[in-house]
Amino acid sequence: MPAGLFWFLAALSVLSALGVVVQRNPVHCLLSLVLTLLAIAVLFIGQDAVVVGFLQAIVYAGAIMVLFLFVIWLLNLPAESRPTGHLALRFFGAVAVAALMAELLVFALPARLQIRAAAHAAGYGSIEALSQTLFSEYLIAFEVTSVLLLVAVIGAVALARRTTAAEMQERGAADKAEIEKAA
Amino acid sequence: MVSLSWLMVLSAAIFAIGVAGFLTRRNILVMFMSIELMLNAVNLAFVSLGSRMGTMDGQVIVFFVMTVAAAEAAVGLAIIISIFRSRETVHADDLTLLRW
Amino acid sequence: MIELVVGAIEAILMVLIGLHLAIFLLYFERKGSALIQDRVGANRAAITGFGRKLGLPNLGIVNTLVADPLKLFTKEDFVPDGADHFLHGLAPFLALFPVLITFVVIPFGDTITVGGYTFNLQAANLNAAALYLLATIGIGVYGVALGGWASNNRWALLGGIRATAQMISYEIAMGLALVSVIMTYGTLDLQEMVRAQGGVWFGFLPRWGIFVQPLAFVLLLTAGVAESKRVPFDLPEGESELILGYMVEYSGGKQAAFMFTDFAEQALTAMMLVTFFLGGWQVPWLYRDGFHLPGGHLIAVAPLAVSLLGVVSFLVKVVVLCAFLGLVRWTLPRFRYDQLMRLGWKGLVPLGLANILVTAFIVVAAGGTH
Amino acid sequence: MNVEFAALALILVFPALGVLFNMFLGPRLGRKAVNVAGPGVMFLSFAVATVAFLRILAMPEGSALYFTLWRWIEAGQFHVELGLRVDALSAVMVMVVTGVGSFIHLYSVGYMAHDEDYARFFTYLNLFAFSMLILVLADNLLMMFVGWEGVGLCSYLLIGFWYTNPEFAYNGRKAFIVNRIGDAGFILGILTLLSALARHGVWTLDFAELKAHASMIGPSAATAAGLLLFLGATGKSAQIPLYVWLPDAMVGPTPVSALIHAATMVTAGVYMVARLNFMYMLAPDAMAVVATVGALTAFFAGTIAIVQLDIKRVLAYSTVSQLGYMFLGVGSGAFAAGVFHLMTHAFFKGLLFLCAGSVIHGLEGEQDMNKMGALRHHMPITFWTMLIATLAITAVPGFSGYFSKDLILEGAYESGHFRLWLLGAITAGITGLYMFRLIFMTFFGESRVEPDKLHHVHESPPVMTIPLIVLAVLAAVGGWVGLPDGLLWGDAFARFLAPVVGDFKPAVEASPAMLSAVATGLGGIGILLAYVCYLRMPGVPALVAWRAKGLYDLLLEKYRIDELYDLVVTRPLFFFSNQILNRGVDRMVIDGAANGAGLAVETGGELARRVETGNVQHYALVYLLGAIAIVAYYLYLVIR
Repeated sequence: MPAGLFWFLAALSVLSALGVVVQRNPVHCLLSLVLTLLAIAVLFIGQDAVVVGFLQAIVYAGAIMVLFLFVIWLLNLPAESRPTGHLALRFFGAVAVAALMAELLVFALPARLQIRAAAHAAGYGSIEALSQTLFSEYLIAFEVTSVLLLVAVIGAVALARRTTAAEMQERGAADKAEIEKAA
Repeated sequence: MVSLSWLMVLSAAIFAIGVAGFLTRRNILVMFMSIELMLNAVNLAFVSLGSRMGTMDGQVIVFFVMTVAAAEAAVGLAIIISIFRSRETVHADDLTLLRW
Repeated sequence: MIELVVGAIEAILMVLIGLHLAIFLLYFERKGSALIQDRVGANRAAITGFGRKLGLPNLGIVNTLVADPLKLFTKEDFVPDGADHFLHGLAPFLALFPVLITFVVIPFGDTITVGGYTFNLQAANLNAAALYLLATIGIGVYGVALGGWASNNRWALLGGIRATAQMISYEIAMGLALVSVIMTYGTLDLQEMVRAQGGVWFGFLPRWGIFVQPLAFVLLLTAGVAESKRVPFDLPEGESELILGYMVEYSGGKQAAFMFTDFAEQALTAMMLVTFFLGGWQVPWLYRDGFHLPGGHLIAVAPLAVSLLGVVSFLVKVVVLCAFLGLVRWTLPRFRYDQLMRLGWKGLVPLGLANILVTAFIVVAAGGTH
Repeated sequence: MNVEFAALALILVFPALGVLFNMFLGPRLGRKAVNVAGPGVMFLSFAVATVAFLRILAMPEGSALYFTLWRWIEAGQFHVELGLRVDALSAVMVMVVTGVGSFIHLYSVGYMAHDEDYARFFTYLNLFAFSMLILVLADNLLMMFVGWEGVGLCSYLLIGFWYTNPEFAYNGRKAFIVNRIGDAGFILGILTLLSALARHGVWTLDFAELKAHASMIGPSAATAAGLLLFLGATGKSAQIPLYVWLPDAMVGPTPVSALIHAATMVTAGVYMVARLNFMYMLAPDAMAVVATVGALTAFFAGTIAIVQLDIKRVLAYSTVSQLGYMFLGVGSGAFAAGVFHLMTHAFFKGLLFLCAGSVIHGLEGEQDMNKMGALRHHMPITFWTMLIATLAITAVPGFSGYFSKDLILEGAYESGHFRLWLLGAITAGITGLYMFRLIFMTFFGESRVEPDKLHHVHESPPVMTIPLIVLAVLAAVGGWVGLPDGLLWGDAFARFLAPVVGDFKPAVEASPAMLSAVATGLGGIGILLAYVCYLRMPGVPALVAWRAKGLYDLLLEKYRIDELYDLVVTRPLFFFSNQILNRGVDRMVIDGAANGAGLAVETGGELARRVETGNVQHYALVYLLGAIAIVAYYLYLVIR
């Protein structure tokens, strides 16, 4: 990928990521996050990971983030009055983050990344290549993931669905019985 | 051709930002978003290394990360909703019921 | 270098095509509806009775193509109190932009050779164009959603929520339909798909996708209409209960942008349908060297002419389809929201999955795509 | 020769089924079902036992039936099979247990007819039969011990059957605890034996193998093991010093007294000694102890029996006394005689108890002989059968007791224990005295029955009297299997057992006729005495009691053995437990440790819980620190 594009995307992603962290209004945070995701998606495509890049745009930006948006609306969240009150937390957090960053940078040093650059085979990053890998050596993981998704759906419904009045009543009755039993 | 190092640095930076966000924001939703940031930073690292090594594995893993992220978002948001229903707040330091 | 220039030109051309289609739809909105409802329709604005001097009937072309935009763009741009100014301004273009950039991957013609140069009549020849389509459409949601949210207005927010829910719901149906199509052609490249639709079966039947994937066609058609939030899926606007929904707080150019988005999406839907199912720029029985009529005899045509014929056929198909969509828009009544969702989740999605399954079986039975 | 005979398992299975049936279904299905099932299973296993017995008879002598269920314990070279074995000795025992047991079960149907808890009763009774059969069928010491404990448990359960009466429950516990003491000895005996053999690399508890390797045991080990095992026997078979529980055990239902505390369980000790004869032969000292204890027990118990007024207590002491006889027999090497007396005693003593039960039943639970008398007209069958049993126990020639007791005394004399023989002979007289005292006080003289009970004194129902008759026949003729040598078939019983318990080798010459004449004569004197004192001139006993008051009270209070134990054992034990163990060890050391631990944990928790702020972000921070540490470690790995 051309260097100029990379630097542009890098700046964009970092800035928008910062935006996620610093902005008060959840919706703005969300938009910054979407921007970051898209920038990263383009970074993927720039490295021949075309399919994954588009998937990132479709699934992440197009679906998951919309879900976030819905929740924000549903809870009708106001802009955050103040960041977390724990100054100690913020201080130590900052220190710890700096430390982590430093460590990771050491890893990122060119001297440390002695990875022999391999040429991309024809169709690298194409949907065929992805599918070949996915359905051959990662098949089990794939199936498990499908089950995971199913479970997640069920769990989400079970958690978020509003309990009906009848259920409320019988639950209350059960609690009363509990209390009486205890008493 | 951009050197791998810079990609790594970028990914590290985004990850750190995500961590910072998770540690300092009070709004659970935003903390959640910070988690997504971290995930994406890692994804970026995966794809970069994978493309450098010319293997598909990195991308496959990213694929899985996305799926898991989707599941996680669904359940996590559901939890947030039910929390909000019972506690009328999504501020992390108001949700300290599980304490001494 | 020259390819880049040409590519840019093609892109602009394509976008313009899209816009003009949108405008055509706007016109059809006015006059076509009048036709259907047995009204005269827009016929006031005429440039100093120019047409009438010539004794022509006033088709209202002027006021739809000129007066309406003029009026819209000269209206006051009003931002409600307490609205999020930045997002309120951003939203319409966030909605319009993705649609416009989507046009560039639609192939509107075969490769054409002019003066030794060979150009692919497709602005951006992405090898994962189908995914690109889905991606851009997915991003398109945000414009509407934020438009609704940023207006600081209950109706607008409701409209936005409706729109968002509807669009992501039907994106799934659309995606599934596309998956089956992709499986049939075994490629993500639209140009390839169109090429695959050349030739005939049984000597006369064009190899169009619609004959292979009729169900997918219906699915994509429905989903497309729903994506473009047109009747019978225009609940987000829902004049009767939400007074234009997410657009309620918009006026002037921004609203024009929103409306354009809808029309452009409709045009896009038409293009997609044409590309996937109606043989894109393919002309029945027309090959490189000319027409091979079912009878068997050949009418020779010059290569350049062939290419241009392709472009023309593409445009014709698209226009016809747009007209059809407009027809739909003025004939069907509006759904209720639960009906909409039920149709999307319990109707299209299962059908799409079943279609994928069947397609997969057939593809495998036919020995795979490679 | 040994033959595998799978049906042996059935002998155990039937009572086990009975237990399950009565326990789970009995209360639901009601009295009829239980009345059928309870005795039914016993008769079934009696049938199987008979088959086995007949096969034994058919086979050449010295042969045995065996059936190994499965390997129970395996530890290195040591292993124990759940094996059943029926040779001559255990055949006799099985016949006695199942046979007498069956009829007593049958009798119980009538006796418990008015009790609400019949299901529980028959559950326990079947369980007892099951355990007892394990005991006698076992082919190794450990399994025998299982049965040994099982019968102990059942005896406890049945003594305290009417547990609502605290005294009954107390007596149950007493029996149990006293037995524990003996059982401790039994276990130690087993271990001694095991270690003695293990020293020679023989790891076994199987009777056959033990017998085969008997020579390896060595006299000292044999003596130790013999004495320890005999301690167990004294517990189970109520010998000095552990006999105190048996008289108190009489508070249980009478069929229980008959079955457990007369016919079967209490004879387990005798059976054990006979079973291990080969070992006791190696330990003359142990044998002497056994014989002596037996003789003394016989004598003292007899003397106590004279003054008792409770009809069942009299029988209880007489049981103790008779058991003493048996031990005298086995102790002086006449194992066959001991087992023979065991068998006959099972017949007549079981019968005596059943008759006593019948009397008590007729008098609605009256046990005091002062409130009886002249019952022979009211309950003739009971009277006659009881008379037969009494004649048997007092060794009147021709009745079963005569033959067995003579053999024992003869054995005692001929083995050189002259004093013990004398004691036994005197006891024979005493036996006559107290038994006929019982008869006379119960069935003769003028009625002392309380008037309100008098009019509905009645003979027991057939279901009770039939067992009486059957046992009466056995009590009468049961002894004829062991006639004196030379007479008809001679001592067939001893010949039958010889392969298992060996022949009796007299050390001193004596004329059997002479000995039996002496014993019988003494018995006659005893009877005469009883006749005089309790029919002719009833004033005499009171006079004697008044004159020899000290002796009388001593007897009445059973030589104050209970008080002695209380003083020597119980009180010190209580003192030690309470002062040292409870106050000292338990409260201070153990409770202190426990509370201390709890306190430490609590305070620790108090401090540690402060970490749990409940704020996710704090946790996240710690988490992050951990991550940093891990990355740092990898960094170190990379850079190094």
